[in-house]
Amino acid sequence: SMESPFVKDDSGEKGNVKIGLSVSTLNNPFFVSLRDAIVADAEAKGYEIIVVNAQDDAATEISGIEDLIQQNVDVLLVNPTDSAAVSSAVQSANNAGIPVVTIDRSADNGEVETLITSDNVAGGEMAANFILEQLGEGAKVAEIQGIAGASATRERGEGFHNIADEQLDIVASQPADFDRTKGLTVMENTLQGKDDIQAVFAHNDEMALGALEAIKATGKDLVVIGFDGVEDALVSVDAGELTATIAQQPELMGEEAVSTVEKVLNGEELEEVIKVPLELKTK
Amino acid sequence: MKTSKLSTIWNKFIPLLALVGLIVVVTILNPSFMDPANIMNLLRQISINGLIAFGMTFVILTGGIDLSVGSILALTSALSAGMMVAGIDPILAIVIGTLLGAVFGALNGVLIAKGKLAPFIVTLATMTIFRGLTLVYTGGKPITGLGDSYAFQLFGKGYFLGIPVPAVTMILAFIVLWFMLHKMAFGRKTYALGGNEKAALISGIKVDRVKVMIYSISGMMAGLAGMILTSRLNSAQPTAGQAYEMDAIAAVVIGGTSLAGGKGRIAGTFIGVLIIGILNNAMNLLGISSFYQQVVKGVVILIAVLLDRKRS
Amino acid sequence: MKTSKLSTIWNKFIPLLALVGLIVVVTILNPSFMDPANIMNLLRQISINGLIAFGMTFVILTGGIDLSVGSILALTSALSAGMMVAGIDPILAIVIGTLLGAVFGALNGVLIAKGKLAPFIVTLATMTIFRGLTLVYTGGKPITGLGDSYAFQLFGKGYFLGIPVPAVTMILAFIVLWFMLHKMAFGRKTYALGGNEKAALISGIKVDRVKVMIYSISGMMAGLAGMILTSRLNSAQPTAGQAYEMDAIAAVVIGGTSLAGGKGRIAGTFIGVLIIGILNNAMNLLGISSFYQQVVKGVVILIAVLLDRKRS
Amino acid sequence: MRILMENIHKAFGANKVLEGVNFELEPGEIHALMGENGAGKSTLMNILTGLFHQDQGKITINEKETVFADSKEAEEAGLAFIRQELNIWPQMTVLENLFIGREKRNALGVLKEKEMKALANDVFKRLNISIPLNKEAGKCSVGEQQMIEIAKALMLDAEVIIMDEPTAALTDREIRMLFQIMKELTATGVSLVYISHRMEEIFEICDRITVMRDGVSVATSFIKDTSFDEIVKQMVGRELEDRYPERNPKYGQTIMEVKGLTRAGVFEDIHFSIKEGEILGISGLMGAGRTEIMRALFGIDPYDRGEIIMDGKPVSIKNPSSAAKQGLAFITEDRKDEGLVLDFSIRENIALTNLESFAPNGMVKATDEKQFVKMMVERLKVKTESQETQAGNLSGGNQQKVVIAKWVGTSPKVLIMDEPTRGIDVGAKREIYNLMNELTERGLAIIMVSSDLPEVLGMSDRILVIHEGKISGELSKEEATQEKIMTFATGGN
Ligand SMILES: Nc1ncnc2c1ncn2[C@@H]1O[C@H](COP(=O)(O)OP(=O)(O)OP(=O)(O)O)[C@@H](O)[C@H]1O
Ligand SMILES: Nc1ncnc2c1ncn2[C@@H]1O[C@H](COP(=O)(O)OP(=O)(O)OP(=O)(O)O)[C@@H](O)[C@H]1O
Ligand SMILES: [Mg+2]
Ligand SMILES: [Mg+2]
Repeated sequence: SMESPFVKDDSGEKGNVKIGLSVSTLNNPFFVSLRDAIVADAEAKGYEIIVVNAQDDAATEISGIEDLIQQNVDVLLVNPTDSAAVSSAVQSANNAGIPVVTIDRSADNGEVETLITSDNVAGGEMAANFILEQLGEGAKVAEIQGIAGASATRERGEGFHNIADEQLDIVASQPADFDRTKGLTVMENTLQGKDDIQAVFAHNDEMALGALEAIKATGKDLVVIGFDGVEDALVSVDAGELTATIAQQPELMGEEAVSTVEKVLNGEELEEVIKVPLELKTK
Repeated sequence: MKTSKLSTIWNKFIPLLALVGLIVVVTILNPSFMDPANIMNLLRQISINGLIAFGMTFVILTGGIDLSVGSILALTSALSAGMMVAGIDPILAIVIGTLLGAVFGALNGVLIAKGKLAPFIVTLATMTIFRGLTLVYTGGKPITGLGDSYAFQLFGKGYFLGIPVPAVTMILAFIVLWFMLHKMAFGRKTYALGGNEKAALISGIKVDRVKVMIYSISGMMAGLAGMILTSRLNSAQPTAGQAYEMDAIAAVVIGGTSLAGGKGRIAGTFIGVLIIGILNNAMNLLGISSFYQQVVKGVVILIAVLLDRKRS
Repeated sequence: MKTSKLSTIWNKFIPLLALVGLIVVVTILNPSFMDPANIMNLLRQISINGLIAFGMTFVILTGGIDLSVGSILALTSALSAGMMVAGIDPILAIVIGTLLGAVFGALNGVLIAKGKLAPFIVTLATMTIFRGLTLVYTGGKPITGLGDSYAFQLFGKGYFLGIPVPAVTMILAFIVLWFMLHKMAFGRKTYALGGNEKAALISGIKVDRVKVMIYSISGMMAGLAGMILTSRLNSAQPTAGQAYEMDAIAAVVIGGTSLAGGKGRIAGTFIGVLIIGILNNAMNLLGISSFYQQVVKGVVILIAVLLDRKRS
Repeated sequence: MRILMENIHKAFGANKVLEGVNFELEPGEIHALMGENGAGKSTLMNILTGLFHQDQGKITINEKETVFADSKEAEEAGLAFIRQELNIWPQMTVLENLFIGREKRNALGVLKEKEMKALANDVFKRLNISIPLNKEAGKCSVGEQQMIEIAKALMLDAEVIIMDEPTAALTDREIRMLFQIMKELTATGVSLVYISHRMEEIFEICDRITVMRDGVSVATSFIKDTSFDEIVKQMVGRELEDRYPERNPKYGQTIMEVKGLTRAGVFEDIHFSIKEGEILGISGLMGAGRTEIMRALFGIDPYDRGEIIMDGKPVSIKNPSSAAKQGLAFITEDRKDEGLVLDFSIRENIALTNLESFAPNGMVKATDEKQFVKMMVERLKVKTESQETQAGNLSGGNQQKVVIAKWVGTSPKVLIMDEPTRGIDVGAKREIYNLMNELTERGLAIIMVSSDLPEVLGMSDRILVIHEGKISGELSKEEATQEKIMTFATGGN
């Protein structure tokens, strides 16, 4: 059968609210900031919070969520590694009667109270548009992609290509796995192959900062755009090195997540998607 | 000579004692660990590592290693998901996917046996190749829309007599493999190969064939694990299974099997799988920060193998 | 019998021939590969894998393996960056960071030698532990604001007589290690240990001490690589160095060193490092899709070791 | 150097190996140490040279009580040990092997290659051997490897040299050379401990003998005051019949024929046939290629040309498995490396070649297996508490019996035995000879490769002599003598 004979009885003592948070990874400063924001806000509100880390692995994610369900959390905040893969875990939570809020990515199946997200596709479009503004049509750009197959890679790439395929000239597209070191070497090699590049769009700030080091070494001055708005990137933008970053606002997302928890507990109606604005940060 | 027999029996129980100790400690720290629901959780969670580790036991017993299991898992998962999307019966797709795992494993085996290459380097290369092929096949995107065949859903998420189906699958695989290893000529050959390959060859054992078989088993178990994961995730993830080889190897070694080959038991591997699974589960239950979790896990592996070492 | 001498000499050149062949093919496909600027690029890019692989050569020659190098790199990078932020002189921090690498390596060595444990499992555990400690220390975030000491910048990004400083560092390390391995008693002991550990012990070689030394060298090279990376990135990344052990091991094996120990040359490793580096660089230059890159890399590793195997 | 070992006791776990051994060594003497396999000879010498430490008892060197912390310390004190188990690094060169652990180097640890080369050349000249210094040691024959070990010990300029079965892998020519050098050494005051199972050698070269039995030293006497029979009696505790059993072979039909077997550069045009019930001895100098021929016959190594005919039908042998199917069995010269799985029990080792018969459908029938192994263990008189004893824990002779048992159990038609009694004591040897007799009486054919000339003469019905990969002569039992064999073996005729 599809039902576990051991149904969790959630008639446990009320009073202290317990939140479970599953983050996709903590190997990326953006998600670290997101976690920090959620934990800080939740604790400020007097909630207990338990965090599990999926380490970018869907199976680990499901296990972690099951472990949270086991601990009778009142609300689950899930930042999925992948929207298809997380579904069965969401369904398990549904079966246990625990409301689920997803962050950054949605779940394909199962009932979700709401999705709190920045619009990655829109962010990709913003980046392309910014390059258009700066350099005009037909500018030669390089795209540095994230981990192949990751949803952020797909969505940011999709948004970027929506505009850039028509109006820009994408001369190189290579993955650097959201990693600063790889961003550096990929950029070095790309510059070697094509020295007429005018702009670089990286799927996250880490890779953009790596690419920036490569570009600085050649003494060139290119338009470099990152994504996420992590602290390092913002500092770099202020210093006039990184041209721009499409900043997500993890603090805002965290705040939004915790207040959503409150609404869920109060039984309030929620919109299907809560969009946290992206912000183009330039000097 | 007389004491040694006693101590041999004692030794077999060291991993088991470690397991019991771990369970006691965890239960004291958080009694909800012993919840039937959590036990079922746990069993389901370990089933994937369990299957892979059982296959890996054969490989390690021959003194080899299989780093490609995670990639085989991802590739078979993608291929069978592709079949399901193309409309092939999900159960048939599961069977084919599992067999494809055996085929990929056999490829490892042939390269190792006929090419006379080190298993480490062959499976390191095929790990990269299978992962690359998975990405090429999926275009880097998850494959979804696998339909809603009840049987297929059951395979990863269902229950049989109250026990999660993946756990049942794992236990069945354990019984079959245990039997092969300890009651069949094939198992004897596996040990002989690991103990002294030259002597095994000269004794008329078809060493190459045994190797191909062994890597096929490992691949097949990875494929089977891939099928379970596909059902659990209701999709195929191109990045699935990364670094799974490490957990499997750790389980085998914690269970008392020597990396040098020739010595060890699959029952020990089961205990190793449980130890690692409980550790992961309990650290979540106890709310240990994920950064510290890594440190603890590494330390526990070290302690486990040190204890194991002491017994000889 | 007579051909054997000739073929022995010939054999030593197989990795070299593979390298030359690769260079010719790549240059034909994309002449800009031969640009002096790209060559300098390439040298800088391979320097990190080069350093790690040189240290790994010693480890593999003894029949061991070091999976923890990537984590040691990250941990030393984080610690030295922390020191710099705390105001310690960057050059001093680099020296301390490198030495800390040696200390972490020595820890591996002690566990392996005194605990009589398999290197694979020890370094698998410390890989997890060191990574966990890095994450704990950095809180999962990069460490930046390392100041702008010219010497420190030079270390990763500068040029010396037109050659990138990291490449110069790598070449110096190569010379020192080559000398240790081939001209000093320590090198002989390394080979002896890998060829026949029991006999080495009986011959009065202080096996434990040699092992600790060897893993210290490996750790130290990883630490040095970490320092270069810190300077190149102008920051310490908690996730730096993941899976670096695999590239290093591949380079060592492609260079003709046997994973069973006792046989191989550090010059071969250098060639292996170049082959892998050129492959990565060239596939980028040629714009090969990243999915296929993995497949190609795996296949090249297989071909390289198969060629190498043929020679015996 | 004067050495006195008194009342030495040593146990490994619960296994009491030495239980009160007395041994003394005077300067300039050659002192033989004899005893059955497992009597504790090697262990005693390992204790003397610091690898193990005694549980009880006293070692006095030059009137001073001494304990060496490790073997290196003993070496530095002037005790060299040529061990029974060769300490060879197969992948390193001969030169590197000669100096491992004692490289000549300067204060910084930098090697002095030239000096080492010169030293090595000197010692090789002295031993009258010509192995290229840059040859990989693994490519040397066992005999050559043994000579490397001897050279290593000589280079130490030790005052005491312990030789644990140095001649087991050597042929007559090298043995003569070795004895010559031993004589020279004693003349300069060096004393030697000589462990061997070859009685002739003891009487030829030694001054005194200590006999050990079951971990106790039973007697020490001057060679000139004792006799062959007396020593054997001290060793095995009873009288022993003749060393070689009487053979009354009854030949059946030709069971195996080999025609023109050739592998370029290794052996050429090997031609012979063997009948049921016959023992064909194969003799030759070390490195003559005898082992290589047998390996090719058994499908371990390939051959370029030639034909193997079994029972009148040409057969193709591609690997050991197909060789076994054709009724061949092969007892290799290196039982530890190629004959046994040391971690396996006696039962598992014996069953390994017979798995097909206990596991007709893949399932091992445990009772059949135990029964069969019990029978084999009894028939070959393997000394053991139980068939579950690990093979690695058996003495050399008993290990050899297990190897023989595993092949005899397959009921082969032709049994190839490569150095069947290497390193085996007189008592066990005799049992193996009896067994060979019994097997041939039942129609089995045996090809026996041996470097032990008395054994070849004592057991063979016919003798082939190999010289540099070619058959250089064939002798019937009647016409064979040591001299004739040596003439053929060295290429004369
Ligand atoms: N390291 C060890 N651990 C346990 N048992 C050992 C060890 N070394 C030797 N033995 C046992 O000690 C006994 C004596 O062995 P030893 O090698 O001294 O015999 P030996 O007289 O040299 O015999 P051989 O003539 O076969 O060489 C044997 O029973 C052997 O199994
Ligand atoms: N692994 C090897 N690689 C290359 N040459 C080898 C190898 N093993 C043996 N040889 C060479 O092959 C020749 C024949 O050796 P083989 O072992 O057959 O001699 P043998 O007559 O059996 O003498 P032994 O008494 O030493 O066993 C020798 O010249 C030897 O140096
Ligand atoms: Mg002995
Ligand atoms: Mg031989």
